[in-house]
Amino acid sequence: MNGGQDLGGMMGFGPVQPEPDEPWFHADWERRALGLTLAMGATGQWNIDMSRAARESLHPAEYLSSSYYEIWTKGLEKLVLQQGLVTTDELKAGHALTPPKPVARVLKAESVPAALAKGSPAERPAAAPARFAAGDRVMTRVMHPAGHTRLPRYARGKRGTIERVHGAHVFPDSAAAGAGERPQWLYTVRFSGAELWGADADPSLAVSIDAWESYLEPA
Amino acid sequence: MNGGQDLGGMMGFGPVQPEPDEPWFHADWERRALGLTLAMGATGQWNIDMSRAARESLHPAEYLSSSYYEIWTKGLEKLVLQQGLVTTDELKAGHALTPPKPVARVLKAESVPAALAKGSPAERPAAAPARFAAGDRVMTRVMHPAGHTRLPRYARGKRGTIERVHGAHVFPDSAAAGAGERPQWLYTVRFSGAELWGADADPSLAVSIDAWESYLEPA
Amino acid sequence: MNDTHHHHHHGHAHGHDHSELSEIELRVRALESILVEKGYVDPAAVDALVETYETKVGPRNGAKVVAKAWADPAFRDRLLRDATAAIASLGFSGRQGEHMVAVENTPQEHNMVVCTLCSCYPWPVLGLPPVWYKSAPYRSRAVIDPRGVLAEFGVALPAATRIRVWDSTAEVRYLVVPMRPEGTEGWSEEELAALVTRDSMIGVGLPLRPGEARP
Amino acid sequence: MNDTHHHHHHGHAHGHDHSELSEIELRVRALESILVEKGYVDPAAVDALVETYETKVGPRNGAKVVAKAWADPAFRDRLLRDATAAIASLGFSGRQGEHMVAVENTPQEHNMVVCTLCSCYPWPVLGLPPVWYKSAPYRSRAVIDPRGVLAEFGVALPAATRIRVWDSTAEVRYLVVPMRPEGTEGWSEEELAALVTRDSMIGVGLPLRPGEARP
Repeated sequence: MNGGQDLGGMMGFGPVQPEPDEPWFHADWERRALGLTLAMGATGQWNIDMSRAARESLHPAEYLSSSYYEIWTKGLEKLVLQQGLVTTDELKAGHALTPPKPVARVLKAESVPAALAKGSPAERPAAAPARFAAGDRVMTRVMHPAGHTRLPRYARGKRGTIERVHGAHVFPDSAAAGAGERPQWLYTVRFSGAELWGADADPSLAVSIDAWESYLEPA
Repeated sequence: MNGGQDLGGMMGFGPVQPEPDEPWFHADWERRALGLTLAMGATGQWNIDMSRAARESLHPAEYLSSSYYEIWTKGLEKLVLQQGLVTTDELKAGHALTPPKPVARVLKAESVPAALAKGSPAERPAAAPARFAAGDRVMTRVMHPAGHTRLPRYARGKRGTIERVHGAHVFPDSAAAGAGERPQWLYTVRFSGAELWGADADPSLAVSIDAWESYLEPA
Repeated sequence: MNDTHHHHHHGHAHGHDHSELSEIELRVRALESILVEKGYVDPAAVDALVETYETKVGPRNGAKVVAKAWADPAFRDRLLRDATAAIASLGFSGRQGEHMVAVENTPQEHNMVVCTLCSCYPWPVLGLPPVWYKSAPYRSRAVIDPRGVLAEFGVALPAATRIRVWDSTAEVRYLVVPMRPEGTEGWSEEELAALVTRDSMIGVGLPLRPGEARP
Repeated sequence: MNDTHHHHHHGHAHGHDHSELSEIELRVRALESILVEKGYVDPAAVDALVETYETKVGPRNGAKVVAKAWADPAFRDRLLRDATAAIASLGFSGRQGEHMVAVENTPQEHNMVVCTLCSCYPWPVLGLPPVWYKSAPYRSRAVIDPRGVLAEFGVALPAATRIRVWDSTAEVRYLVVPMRPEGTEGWSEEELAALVTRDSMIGVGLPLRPGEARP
C-alpha cells in the first residue's frame, strides 16, 4: 500500500540526525518492545510480511510521528488484535480478561540462542527457471495495490538492469495477505538516478532495489 | 517538493468523513485564521505560490496531523517570519516587540468587497505561441524538485492527451521561489486510469491535471 | 503527538482534544495581536472577510448557475464555452473563481473535482470548501479510487459510466453541472436550483429528485 | 498531536516529551502483562532477546568480517561471492542476516545501504540499527540525495566517484566493505578491525585512518 512507510524520495523531514551517544535503547520500554515483538513473532501466528503490513497500515500521520519502537508496538497491538490473541478490552485494562488462544510455539529463554541463530530464511526451492538473467533490461510494473508490496513508489514504471539473481524467495505481497508463500525469483535491479528522478538527478547516482519476478517485465 | 501535501494515490487515511452539519467554521480561531490569511495575502508581501510552498514545507507528520486551518496558520507564521514582518520572539510573546516593516498595502474593511471581487487572475499575455494543441499526445516530465511544483508525483512520467489550452498562466515553480512570474501556457492533460495506476485501475477512470508547458514533452 | 490509545482520527479540527484546540487558539490569537499591533492587518477587514464567506457566499450561487444551465440552453452553451464570463453574468466572480471551467455530467461520463495538492475550490460559486474536501482521505483517494469515494457518499454509478476526475493543480476552478433530474419539465430556475446540492457540483453527489427532501 | 510551537522534531523517541513517553510506556507494559498472563510470551525469553542484542551482537562482528577481507584475499573473494557462507564461517549468522551480500567500495564506486520501506539491517554483523537509520530523513533522502546525506555525516566523496545505493526491499541484507585505509600494510586483523566503523559498513562513513582516534 502507498502508506506512510513508503518514504523513498519524500522531502520535508529535515536533516539526518545521528545521536552523539547512540544508545541501543533510550528507555526500558524500547527493550521490552523489541523483545515482545521478537517473542511474539516466534509464536508463528504471523509472518514477517504480515508484521510489516500491520505497521504500514498505521495512519500516515501516526506512522510519521512515531519512533520506530513505537511503530513496532502499535503494529504488534494490531497483530494480536487481528489474530484474536488479545481483545481491545484487554489492551484497555492492561490485563488478560479472556482465555488464551492456542499458539503454535512459545519461545523459551533457553531456546533464544538457537532461534536467533536459525533465523527465518526466505529462500525456497524454485518451481520454474528464472525468467531473467544478469544484464537483462527490465521495466518495473506500474501498480498501486491496496495490500502490502515491496515495490516502492519511486521505482514503479522504471527501466533498469538485472544485476543479481538471488534465488526464489517468499513473495511478500502474497504472504502478507495470508495467501501463502508463493515463492518467486528475486533479483537486484539497478536503475540510473536519471531514470528514477529525472534529468536533474545526481549524474553519479545508481540505485538498486530487490524485486520479485512479477514486479518486472522485459524492457 | 515531495512533501506531505502530495496526497494523490496515497493510502491509509481511512474513509472520507463528511460532517453531518458541516459548519463553515468549528471555532472562532478558524474564522480568524481565514481572515488573517486573506488579509495578509492582500499586503502583497508574497504570492499564492509562496503561501502554498510555506504550507508544504511543514514536516509531513505535522502537515498530515493538522486540520486545514491549522496548516494555514502554521504556513502564515512561516511567511511572516521569512519576510521579516514578525520575529520568533514576537510569536512567543504574542505581542509586537519590534517596529513594523513597510508593506505594499493594508487591506481596509471598506475595500474587502472590491478586493474579493477582483481576485488575483493568473492569466498573463503569452510571449510565444502554445507548443501543444488539443488532441496532442504528451508525456509529463520525471522531476523531483526540492522547491514548489504543481506536478503531482502520481502524474510524473505519464502519457496523456492535451484536452484544453487555458492561456499563459503564472508559473508556480518560479513564482514560489520569488524568481518572477515567468508565465507559461497551461493545459488540461487527460490520462487513463491504467496509465496512472496500472493494469488494475478502474477501467472507467480518466484523470486530468492542469499542467504548465515545461512539465510536458511531446509523446 | 497523537498517542492517545487507539485514537486514529486525524486532520479534523473537531477530532482534536481540548488542549490542542487551546494551543492553536493561542497561536492564532498571538498572530492576530502582532499583525494588528504592527499595522499589517485591519481587524475590521478580518471581520469583513469572515462575514463575507460566512454569510454572503455559498453553494446557492452555484445552484443558480446550474439551474440556469438546465433551464436555458443558450446559457448552458455559454457556460460550457466560457464559464468565467457566464458565471460573472449572474454576479459571481472574484477570488478563487478567476478562471472557471464548467464540466457537464452525461449518462456516459460523470465528473468529479479534487485538489490533491491543497484545497483549490471555486469559492464564488460554492463558498468555502467543507473539511472533508481539504482532508487527506478525499485528496488521496479521489484520483485512484473515485468509485470507492462515491460509495462513501452513497452514490453508485452504473459500471458503464466513465468517471472523469479533475485534479485542480492550477488556478483553474471546476464546477460540475450535474444531470437535470427527470420529472422537472417546466420548472422555474428557482425550483430547479432547490434540487442542486453542493455535493452534486463537486461531483460526489447527485441532484435531488422532485419531491426528495433536502438532506 | 505535535502542536508545540515551532517544535518540528519528529521520529526520535528522545524528541518526545515526558507525557508521551509515559503513554507508550504504559502501552508496552499493558501489552507485556497481557501476553505473559496469556502464556504467549515467556518474560525470561524477552530478557534473553534483549540481552543478546544489547550485549552480544554489534558492529564489532562486521568489523571482523571487513578486517579479514582486507587481510585475506581468499576470504575477500569468498565474501564477495557468497557473503552468507563467508560470514557464517566467522560465527555470525541468523536472524536478519539469512541472506547476506557484501559490496565492496572502490575508488570508482561508493556503496550505501538503506531500507526506504522499513528498517531492514544486517543484525548479525551490525547489531540493531541506530535511530537515524530507521527514521524518515535517512530513509527518504538516501535514494534521491545521497551526497547530501553523506555531507551530513561529514563525508565528501570526489565528484567522479559513482554512488551506488542499495535499497533493502527484500530479505537480502547488505554489508559495505569499505576501502582499506592507506598506511596499514602488515597490520593484524585485530588492528585493522579497530579502524572499521559501523557507519563505514552502512556506507555513510569511511574507516578510520591509522592514528585516528575512534570518534
